[in-house]
Amino acid sequence: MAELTGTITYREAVAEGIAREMRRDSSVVCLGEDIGAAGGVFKTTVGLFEEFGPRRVWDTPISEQAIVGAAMGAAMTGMRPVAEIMFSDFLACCWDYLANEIPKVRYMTGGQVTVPLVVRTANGGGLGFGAQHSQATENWAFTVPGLKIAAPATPSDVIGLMASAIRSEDPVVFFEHKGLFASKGPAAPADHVIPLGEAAIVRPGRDVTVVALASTVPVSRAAAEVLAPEGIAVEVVDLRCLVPLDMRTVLESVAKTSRLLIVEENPYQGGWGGTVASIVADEGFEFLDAPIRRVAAACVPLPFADRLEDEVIPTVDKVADAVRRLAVF
Amino acid sequence: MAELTGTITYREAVAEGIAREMRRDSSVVCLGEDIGAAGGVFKTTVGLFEEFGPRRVWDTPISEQAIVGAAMGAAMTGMRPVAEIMFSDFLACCWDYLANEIPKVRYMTGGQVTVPLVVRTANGGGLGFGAQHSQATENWAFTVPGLKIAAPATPSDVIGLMASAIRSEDPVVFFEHKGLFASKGPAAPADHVIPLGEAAIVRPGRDVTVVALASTVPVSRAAAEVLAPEGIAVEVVDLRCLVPLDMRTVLESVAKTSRLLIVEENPYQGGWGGTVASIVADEGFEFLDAPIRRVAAACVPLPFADRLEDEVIPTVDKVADAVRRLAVF
Amino acid sequence: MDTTTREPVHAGPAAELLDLYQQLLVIRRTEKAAHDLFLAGLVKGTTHLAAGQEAVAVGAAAALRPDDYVFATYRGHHHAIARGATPEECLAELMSKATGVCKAKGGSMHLTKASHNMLGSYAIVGAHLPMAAGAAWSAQLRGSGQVAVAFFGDGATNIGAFHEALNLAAVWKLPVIFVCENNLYMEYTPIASVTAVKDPAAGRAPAYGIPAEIIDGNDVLTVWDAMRAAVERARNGNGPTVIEARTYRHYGHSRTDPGKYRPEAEVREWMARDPLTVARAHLRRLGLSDAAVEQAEAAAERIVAEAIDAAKQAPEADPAEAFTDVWADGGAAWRS
Amino acid sequence: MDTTTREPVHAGPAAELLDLYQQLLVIRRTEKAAHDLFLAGLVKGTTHLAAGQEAVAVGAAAALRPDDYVFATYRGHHHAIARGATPEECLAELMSKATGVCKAKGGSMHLTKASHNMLGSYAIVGAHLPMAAGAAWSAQLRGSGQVAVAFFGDGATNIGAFHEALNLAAVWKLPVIFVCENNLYMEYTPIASVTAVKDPAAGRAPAYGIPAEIIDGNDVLTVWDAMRAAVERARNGNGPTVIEARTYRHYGHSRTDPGKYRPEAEVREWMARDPLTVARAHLRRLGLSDAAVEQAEAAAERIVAEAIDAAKQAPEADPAEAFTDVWADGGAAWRS
Ligand SMILES: Cc1ncc(C[n+]2csc(CCOP(=O)(O)OP(=O)(O)O)c2C)c(N)n1
Ligand SMILES: Cc1ncc(C[n+]2csc(CCOP(=O)(O)OP(=O)(O)O)c2C)c(N)n1
Ligand SMILES: [Mg+2]
Ligand SMILES: [Mg+2]
Repeated sequence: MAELTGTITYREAVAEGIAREMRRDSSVVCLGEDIGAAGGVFKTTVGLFEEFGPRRVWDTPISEQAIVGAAMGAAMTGMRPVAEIMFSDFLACCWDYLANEIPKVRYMTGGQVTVPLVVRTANGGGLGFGAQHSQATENWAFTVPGLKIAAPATPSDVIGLMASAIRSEDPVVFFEHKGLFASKGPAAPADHVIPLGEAAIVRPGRDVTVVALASTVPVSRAAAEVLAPEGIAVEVVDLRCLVPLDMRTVLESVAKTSRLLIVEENPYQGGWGGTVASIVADEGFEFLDAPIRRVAAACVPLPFADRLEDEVIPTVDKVADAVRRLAVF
Repeated sequence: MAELTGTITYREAVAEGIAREMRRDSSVVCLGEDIGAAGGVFKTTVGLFEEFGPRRVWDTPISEQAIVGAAMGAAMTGMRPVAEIMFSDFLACCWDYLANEIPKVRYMTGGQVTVPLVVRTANGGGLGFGAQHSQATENWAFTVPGLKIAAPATPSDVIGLMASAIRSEDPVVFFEHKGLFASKGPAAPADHVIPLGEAAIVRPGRDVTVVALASTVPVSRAAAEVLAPEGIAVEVVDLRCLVPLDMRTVLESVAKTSRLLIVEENPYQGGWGGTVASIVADEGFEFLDAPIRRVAAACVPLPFADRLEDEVIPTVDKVADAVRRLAVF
Repeated sequence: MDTTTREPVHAGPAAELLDLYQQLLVIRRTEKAAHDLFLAGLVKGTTHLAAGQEAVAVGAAAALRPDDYVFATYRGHHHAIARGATPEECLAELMSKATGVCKAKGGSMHLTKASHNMLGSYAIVGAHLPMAAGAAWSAQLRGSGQVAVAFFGDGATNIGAFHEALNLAAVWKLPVIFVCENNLYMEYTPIASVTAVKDPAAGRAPAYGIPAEIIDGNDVLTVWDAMRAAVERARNGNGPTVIEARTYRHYGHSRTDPGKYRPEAEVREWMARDPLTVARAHLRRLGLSDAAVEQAEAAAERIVAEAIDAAKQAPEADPAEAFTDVWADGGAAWRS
Repeated sequence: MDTTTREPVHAGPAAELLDLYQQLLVIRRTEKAAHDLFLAGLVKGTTHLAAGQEAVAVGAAAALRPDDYVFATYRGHHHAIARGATPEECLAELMSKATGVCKAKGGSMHLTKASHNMLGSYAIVGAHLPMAAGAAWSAQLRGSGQVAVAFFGDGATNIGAFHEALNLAAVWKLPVIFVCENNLYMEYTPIASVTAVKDPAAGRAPAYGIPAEIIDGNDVLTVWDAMRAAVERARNGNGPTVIEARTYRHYGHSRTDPGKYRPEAEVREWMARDPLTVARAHLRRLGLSDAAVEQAEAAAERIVAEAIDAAKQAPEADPAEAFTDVWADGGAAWRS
C-alpha cells in the first residue's frame, strides 16, 4: 500500500504509523479487540487486516490481561507486538502488567530480557462518554518507572512517535486522544521518526510558558491566539512524551518567560503536572517571577453531560484566564 | 475481648483497630487471603477469627477482583466490608475496582449509592522483598478522585484512622506500612478516632518544613534529631492522609519556615509530593525563600539486595543532606 | 456438561402476560426513541440499545422480589425500566437533563435506579459480576432472603472477573444468578471466534460446579420460568445459577453502527423471532382479545410519547452538579 | 470431565533416570542450603522453597528442547536449576551477591536464566500464564517449533489471568503447556476450601476445551511421560494441555513458616512419598548398582557444597547496580 500524503486525520495517522512499521519489520504484529476486519472501534486500524492479513493482525477476546500479558511474552521472545487497549480506562483491567510485570522484568532479571512492545490506547474525554470511558490516564502510567510514555497531539507526531515507539527496545504506552481523532494535519514524510523524549515548542512567546500534552496542546494554542491581541505572548511547549520527560526544554522556556502554566487533562491530584511543577520549583526556582499554576481536570469523575464535562476538563477559557492572571502577577 | 493498652506494635494496632470497630458495629465484616485462622500473612488480623468467627472474617480464594468487587457490592447493600489486599503491589490486580468502579459509582449514579468500605493493604519497601512486593503505591490511589487515602505512621494513628476509615461513608484505601509493623508505640485510648484529613505536626521547628507520610515520618524525625545539634530546627508534618489532603497545615508551616522538603517513598515521577509541591509553588509561592525539594524513591523498580534498595528509597542520610542544603540556601 | 435446555413453556396467566407484553412494548419504544433522539443530535455521547433483548429483562424482573438486587451493563436500558425506572427519567438522562435518573452524570451506559435496588449499569465488561456476588453475600450475611442478579453479555465470559466471581459465588454458595445475554456478538466480532467453548456462559458453569441452563431469551415466559427456578434455588440457600439466554440485538452495537458484520439471513431469522412476536403468539394462544392487546399497545405508545415530551421539556443539567456527589456528604472536596 | 489419570510408568532408560535423580538431589540440597542460609541471616527478604516438588521441574525439563520457554513462580528455584541455572548463581542471588543470576536485583522470587529460555519467576500469582501463552504465540508466528510452559500453583487457578490465558491459548491453538503444581495449599489455607471444583486446574480445563491430566507429581518418570505427550501435542499444532501434578512442599510456605496448619498424618503420608524415595525405587527396579546411585549422591553433595562456598566468597552486589537495567540501553534515565 502507498504511504499517505497530503492532509490526513489523526485517526488515519494511527493506522498509517503502524502500517509503515509493519511494512519494514515483519516481527511487528497487532492484537486487540475488534482491530481486524472491523478496523478498530475508533477506526484507527483500518486497512491493516486487509494489507497484512490474520497472521499479523489478531482479534482477541475481551481479555485485557491476556492481550497485554501475551504481548509481553511475545515481546520477550522475538516479536514486536502492538497491543490495543480500546479505552485507556481499561488499562485498569490489565494494570498488573503495566505496573508490575512489563516495566520491571528487565530490571529484576538483571538485564537478561527486553520487552519491546507498544500498548496503544484511546485516551481522554470531551465526547460525553461518561466516567468509565473518558479518563485521561497518562498519569497512571507516569507513576510507574520502566514505562516510556508517548501522547501525540498532531497526525505527523502520531506517525513519528509511533515509529519510535514500535522500534523502541523498551515498552511504550502510546496514548491516542479520542478528542483529536477527527483533527487534521499534514501527513508525515516517508521515514518520519520523532525520538521519544523530545518536546516541541509549538508556539514561541516571551511572556508565559504553557506546558501541554496531547489534547491540551490545541487548547493551549487556541488560548494563545486569544491572548496575542491582548499583548500576552504565550510560549506553548508540547511535551509529546512524559517518559523520557524533556525538562530541559521546559526549564529553558521558563528561564526565558519566568512564568509557568501547566495544562493537563488528567486530574489535578496525582496529575503529571505536579511532577513537572516540582522540578521547576526546585531546579528552576530562581527563574520564577510568579507562582506556578496548573489547569488540570477537577478532582471528580468525568460526568456525562457536555456542560458538566466542560466544567471539569481544561478549556480555552480556563487556560486564557490562568495565563492572564500569571501575566499580571 | 479487652482493648489493648500500654505499648503495642503497629502490627497489633491493625487488628486492634479493626476489632474495636467490629465490636461496635455488626455490619463490619473482613475478607481477604489467609486473614482468618492464619491471622494474616503479616499477622495483622490475629485474633479476629477467634473473636468474631467465620461469619465476620472470611478467607477468600486468590481472587483480588472478586475480593474488592464483592466488598463493593456488599458495601452498596448495607455492610461495611474491610477487604485486605495482601501487598499493595497487588492492587494492580483489582485496579479496575479502585480506579473505575468504587470511586465513581456514587458520582455517576447522581448520588444514588454509597460505598462505605475499606481496602487495607501492606505497603512499602525496606524488607528486601523485591520489585513486585515492595512498592509504595499510595500515589496510584492518589491519581483517582473519589478515594480517601490513609497511611498512618504510629500504632495509635493506626487505631484512630482505622476507626474513621471503617466508619466512613466513603471508600477508604488504608495503607499499612510493612516496614513499620514491628515498630512500637502507646496504644490508643478507648474510642480513639482521628478524623480523615488532619495532618499532625509531629515535631515543631522554625527552619525547614519536612512533609512526610507513613514510613518517611520516622525517617524524617530521625533526620531532625541528627540536625538539631547542628542548629537546624526541622518541623516534621505527618500528613497521615493523602485524601483529604491537609494543605492548610502544610502551608501554615511553610509560611513559618519558608523552606519545604517533601519526603516520599513512592517514586519521584508521579509521586504525591509533586502535587503537594505544586500547591505550595502556587498558593505558597510568596512564602518561599528556597527551592522546593523532594526526597522520593528513585525512578527504578525496587531491587532485592538491601544495599541496592537503600540506594533507591529515602534514608535518614538523604533527608538530612537535603535539609542541610535547603537550610543554607 | 451439566446444562439443561428448557422448552418454551405454554402456560402462564394471561393477565400477567399482558402486563409483561406492555412492558416489552414500553422498552422497545423507549429504545426506538433513544435511537431517533441520538440521530437527531438530542442524545450525546453513546447509546447501546437493547431492542430485541427486552424479554430477558422483563421475564427476569417478573421472577424477582422488589428488594432483590440487579446489576446490568452499559446495554442496560431494558433492565433499568424493567426494574422500575421510568422511560421519562431514562430518556431525560440520555438527553443530559436535570431530571435524568442519574442527574445526567451517568448517561446511557450507567442507568441506575437504586430506590428499586437496580444498583447500576457498568461499562467495564465483567466488572459487575463480583459486585453482584458481593450483594448476594451481603444478603446472606443479613439473612434477608434477597437474591442478586448480574446481567452480562457473551463477551464478558472471557474476562477474568467472570472467573473470579463465579468461583467465589460457588464456594460461598451465594444467592446470585448470572444471566448471560448471548446475542452472538461482542462489538463487531462474533463471540464464537474468540471463545474456546460453544456456550460461553453455560459451557463454563461446570468449572465452578454451578448448574446452568441455556434458554430462548426471546420468549418472555421461558425467561420468567427459568429465573423463577434459579431464584428459588438461591433463596433456599442452594447457591448460584448460570442462565444463558440466547437473544439478538435489533440495532448495531452502539450509536449509529448499522451492524453490517452480521449475515442478512441471520438477521432475518432473528427478526422473525422478535420477542414481541413471540409474546403476541402466547397472548393469542391464551385467548386474549385483540382489543385487550391493542389497549396495551396504545398504553405503551402513550407512556413513551409522554416520556419523550416530558424529557424534551425538562431543564438542562445544572453545571454546578459537576461538583456534587463525589462523597457521601454530597460534596467533592479533596483538600482539608 | 475430560481428564485422564496416568499410572506411574515403569519403563525409562536407567542412565537418564540416574541423571534425573542427581538433578533432584542437587535441587533438594540447594533448597536445604537456602533454608539454612536464611536462618543464618545470610539470605535476606524471603524464600519459597520447592523441596518436595523437585520431580515436577526435573521431569518436565527432561521432556523439553533447550530452546523451549519456561515461566515459573516465586517458588521457582527448582525450575531455574532444572533449566540450567547453577546452584551457585542461584544461591549467590539469594545472598545478594554480585554474581547472582539476576545480579541480586531479583532475589529468590525472580530467578531467571534467559540464556536457557527460562524466562523468569513471577511473584504475582497467575500473571505469567498469559506471558507463556504469548511466548507460545510468538513461537507459532515464527514457526520455530518451540513450546512454552507455565508452572503455577493450585492457588493460581482462581485468579482471572488463569481464565484469560487458557481461553486465549485454546482459541489460538497455542503450543503452551499449563502445569499446575497442586501442593494442596496456598499460603496457609487449603486450596479445597476456596475452590469450587475438586481439581483446581484439571477441573477447569474442559471450560476451555483443553485436554487435562492429573498425575503424580512426585514421580519424576510420570511427569516426564506426561510432559512428553503434552509437548508432542503442542509441537504438532494441536494446542495447549493442562497437567495437574499432585505434589507437596516439605517446608512451610515461605521464610520460617513451620507449616503447622497441615495435619501431621498428611505430612507423614507425603514425606513417605518423597520424590527422591520414589526415584530411588525406580533406580533399584531398573537394577542400578548402589555404587552408581551413591556416586550420583556424592556428586550432588559436592556440587552444592562448592556452590555454597563460592556464593559465600562472592563479592556483595555493587550499589551502583541499583541504577542500571531499567532500559534496554542499560540505563535508568527518565528525563531527557
Ligand atoms: C474491560 C472492557 N473491555 C472492552 C470494552 C469495550 N466494549 C464495550 S462493549 C464490548 C462488547 C461486549 O460484548 P458482550 O459482552 O457480548 O455484550 P453486548 O455488547 O453484546 O451486549 C466491548 C469490547 C469494555 N467496555 N470493557
Ligand atoms: C495476585 C496475588 N495475590 C496474592 C499473592 C500472595 N501470595 C503469594 S504465594 C500465595 C499462595 C499461592 O498458592 P499456590 O498458587 O498454591 O502456590 P504455592 O505457594 O502453593 O506454590 C499467595 C496468596 C500474590 N503473590 N499474588
Ligand atoms: Mg454480545
Ligand atoms: Mg499451592
